[in-house]
Amino acid sequence: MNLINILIQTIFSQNFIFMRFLGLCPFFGLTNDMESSIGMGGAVTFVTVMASVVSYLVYYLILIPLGVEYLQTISFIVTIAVFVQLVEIYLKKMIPNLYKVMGIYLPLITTNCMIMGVTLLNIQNGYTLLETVFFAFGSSIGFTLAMILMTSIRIRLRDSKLPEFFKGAPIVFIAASFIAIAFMGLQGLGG
Amino acid sequence: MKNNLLKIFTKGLFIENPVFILMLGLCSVLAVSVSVINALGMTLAFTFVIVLSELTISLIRNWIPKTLRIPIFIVIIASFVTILQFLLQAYLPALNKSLGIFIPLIVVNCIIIGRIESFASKRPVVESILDGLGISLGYGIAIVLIAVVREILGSGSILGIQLFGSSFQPALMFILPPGAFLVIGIEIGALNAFMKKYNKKVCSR
Amino acid sequence: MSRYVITASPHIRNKVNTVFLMNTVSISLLPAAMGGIFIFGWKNTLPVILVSIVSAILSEGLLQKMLKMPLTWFDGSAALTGFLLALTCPPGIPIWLPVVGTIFAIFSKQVFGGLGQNPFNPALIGRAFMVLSFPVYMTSWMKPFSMVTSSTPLALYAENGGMKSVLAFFQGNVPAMYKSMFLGIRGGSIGEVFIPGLLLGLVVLLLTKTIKWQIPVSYLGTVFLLSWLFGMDPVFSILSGGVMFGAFFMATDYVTSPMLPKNQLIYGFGCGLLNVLIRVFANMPEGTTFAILLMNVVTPILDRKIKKPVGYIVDGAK
Amino acid sequence: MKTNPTKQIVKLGIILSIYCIVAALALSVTYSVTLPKIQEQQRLSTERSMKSVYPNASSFSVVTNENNDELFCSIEVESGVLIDSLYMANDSNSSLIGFVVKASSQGYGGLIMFVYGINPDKTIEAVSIIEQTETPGLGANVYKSSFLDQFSKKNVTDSFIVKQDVTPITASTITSKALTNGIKKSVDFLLEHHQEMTDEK
Repeated sequence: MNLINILIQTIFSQNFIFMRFLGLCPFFGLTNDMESSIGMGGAVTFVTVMASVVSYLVYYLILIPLGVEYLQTISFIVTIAVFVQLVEIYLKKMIPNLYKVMGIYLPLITTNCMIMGVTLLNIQNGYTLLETVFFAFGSSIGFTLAMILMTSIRIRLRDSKLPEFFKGAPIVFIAASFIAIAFMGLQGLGG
Repeated sequence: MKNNLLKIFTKGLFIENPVFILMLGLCSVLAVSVSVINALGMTLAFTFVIVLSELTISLIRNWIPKTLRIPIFIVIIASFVTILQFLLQAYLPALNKSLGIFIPLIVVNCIIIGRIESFASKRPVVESILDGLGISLGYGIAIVLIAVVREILGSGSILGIQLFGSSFQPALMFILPPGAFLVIGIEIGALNAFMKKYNKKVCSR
Repeated sequence: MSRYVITASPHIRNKVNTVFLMNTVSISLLPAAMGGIFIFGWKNTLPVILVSIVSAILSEGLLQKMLKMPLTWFDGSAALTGFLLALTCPPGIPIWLPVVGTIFAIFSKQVFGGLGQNPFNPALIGRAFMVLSFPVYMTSWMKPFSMVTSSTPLALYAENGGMKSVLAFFQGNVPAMYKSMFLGIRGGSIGEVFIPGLLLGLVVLLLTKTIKWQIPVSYLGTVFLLSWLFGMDPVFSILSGGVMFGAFFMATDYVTSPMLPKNQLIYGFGCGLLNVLIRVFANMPEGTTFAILLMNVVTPILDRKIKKPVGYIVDGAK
Repeated sequence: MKTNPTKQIVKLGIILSIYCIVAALALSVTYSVTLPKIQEQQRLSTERSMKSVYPNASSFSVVTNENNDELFCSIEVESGVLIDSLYMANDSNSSLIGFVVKASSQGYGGLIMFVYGINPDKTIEAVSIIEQTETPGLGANVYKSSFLDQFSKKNVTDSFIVKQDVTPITASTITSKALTNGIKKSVDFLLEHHQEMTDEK
């Protein structure tokens, strides 16, 4: 039950984009069309889940036994950077087709603050390994959902005659604000 | 020469403002702009990390192999962030608590790594420090401008001081997540409109 | 396939049509509004409604002027937004509240380029803004035919543990509960309580072909079935809160709901599903406003992805 | 000019390791310098919260059993209500003034962490909120004295029911219930399980 609550919270009531403000760069930069939002969502999901597991192991199997928990920030970011590099090399060699789809997003992912945020929150919330996986998966699904919803609105905006004042970035922020208003109604879902 | 240094310092304020114009590092900007105090604290933390990182990398820029530059940048930024965390926990625990996870997340702030990659890793020390200070000031201006509006409308106060009588009802939505998106959207719109007018004037002259 | 090119809905470019349409909806709201005025007393309701309408029209004019857009403040759409917003307010709220709410509502429409371009229902955005910003006022309800404050039946359900406490409120008498809920003898928003008036309004909308049956039917049907599933009295569920008002007047808004009948069924289902989920599991006792707003976000995907509507803009078609 | 790729990789590896070692060294030095200060701050914040309940107490000590193990450390009393720790508050003559309970309860927006004091005459001394993430302007008003003061001098055998003997915060029934319930449940648990506490009363 707890695991399902984690999923519901991370996807809806504690959505990383709309409620926690993590992972905003791709949210504003890559939501022009459905394909790239879903592509980015997929890449982020994969990396977040894997990076969470690896950093979880790093923390509990290396940092804690050595008594150097204070190296958390530095070791997590290095872990994520190395992991993204390895994924890139692996995909390029082994699954070139997938690489073609995901490749362009991978370099952007290292500095996606959602991934770093998720790995830190896993430790902060004292999750078990299984909870960590669910938390990472749920937050990435929530991220992907937010990307898709934003794209939905932006498709609509293409046909609109926007006032000069709000053209470009401002209207995207304001649309995000209105989606966030709608998401506020889901507060409390999942306990 | 002096003119050039001044230019490096001031370009981050408006023309290349990292938040309003380049739209980088938004996560922390939107999250901590609920109050002006938090905004100032975040700016302080950000300044500490970017100036020291730019300084260090500019100093050792000739000893960084090109292929390893990104990992080395990350290690250096992360070290300064961790030092910052220690200092905050030791001397400003309240600020550390209210900024929470957004302190360690300075590591992945795209502004810092962007400035290091494009500026500090190629330029001498003085210029890099000035660049860091200018960018921080631009970041600070943006985050404080957002926080001022959100705090006045959402809490009816500024820097924690109540501005209106008790009969004033603040619109709580402005300190909730939707308020952050709304305020930054309108402010960027206003800035665009202002810049346009200003540019036109410059042209006609 | 087709030579027609369709831009974003609605396809009302004709001014006379807009005025006609908006007035039909406004007229169909009258029975429910009059019911609310009768139940809560004119002093608590009429000022809210009038101020809301006037302030909506004025803010539309002002915003259009400021944004240098063509002035259309008398086409009835702003007035309708004000009217709808007022009917979703609790009776007896301070009079500045609908003013702030309508300004935000009209802003949410003009910011996207005005009528026909807005992805979100303006009245609902206005109401959501009021609920989030001034929750104390927006959750202080009034007992019918008196000035005493009371809870809504849904608030009883959410805060005091389910159907039990609702039934206890009506002394365990189920037919009496249905009867008073149907006639609107309960705490609630001005326009949502008087069910006969809402049904009359629905008939007017359907007869004048202003709306189609798909959204109201699938919305209410979903609410009925799902609340049954979650152990809520299904009749109580559709009679309570703003579900009927939302299903008839808010979810059916042309601009923010899908165009094709099949997508409208999906849309109505989504509204119902979210509405029940919010009521049963989330913090808010009522979820109509937020459920419809969430489905507003999905509307563009429904219209373009599930089935391309006839006349979907093909690149280069002109 | 071509270099041996293996040699190249080793060289890069060494360079990166040097950077990492220098960074780790710098961090451990800063850590050891700031550590006493950080611990001092943590101790201060715990003491400050306990002082807010018993301002006149001169020392606080964790309640332990015969083996010097801490009693009541992180015990879940019922779902959502957690007793974090139990302290004794003593005055300068080291005689007992009362007990301080540090506990948390699941509120509307997350955990509400609070402390409260129990006097030997089975009344609540004062309640103080340590940390909460309730909705700003609504549940977040839980820290206000207008709400918290009504618990002072309340007998622990009272019913503690919101809207009956506890007036809730305006439009925030869930938060009010969470705190009220958290106090009542933890106090009941302690009275039932802590011999020493019941003996002295």
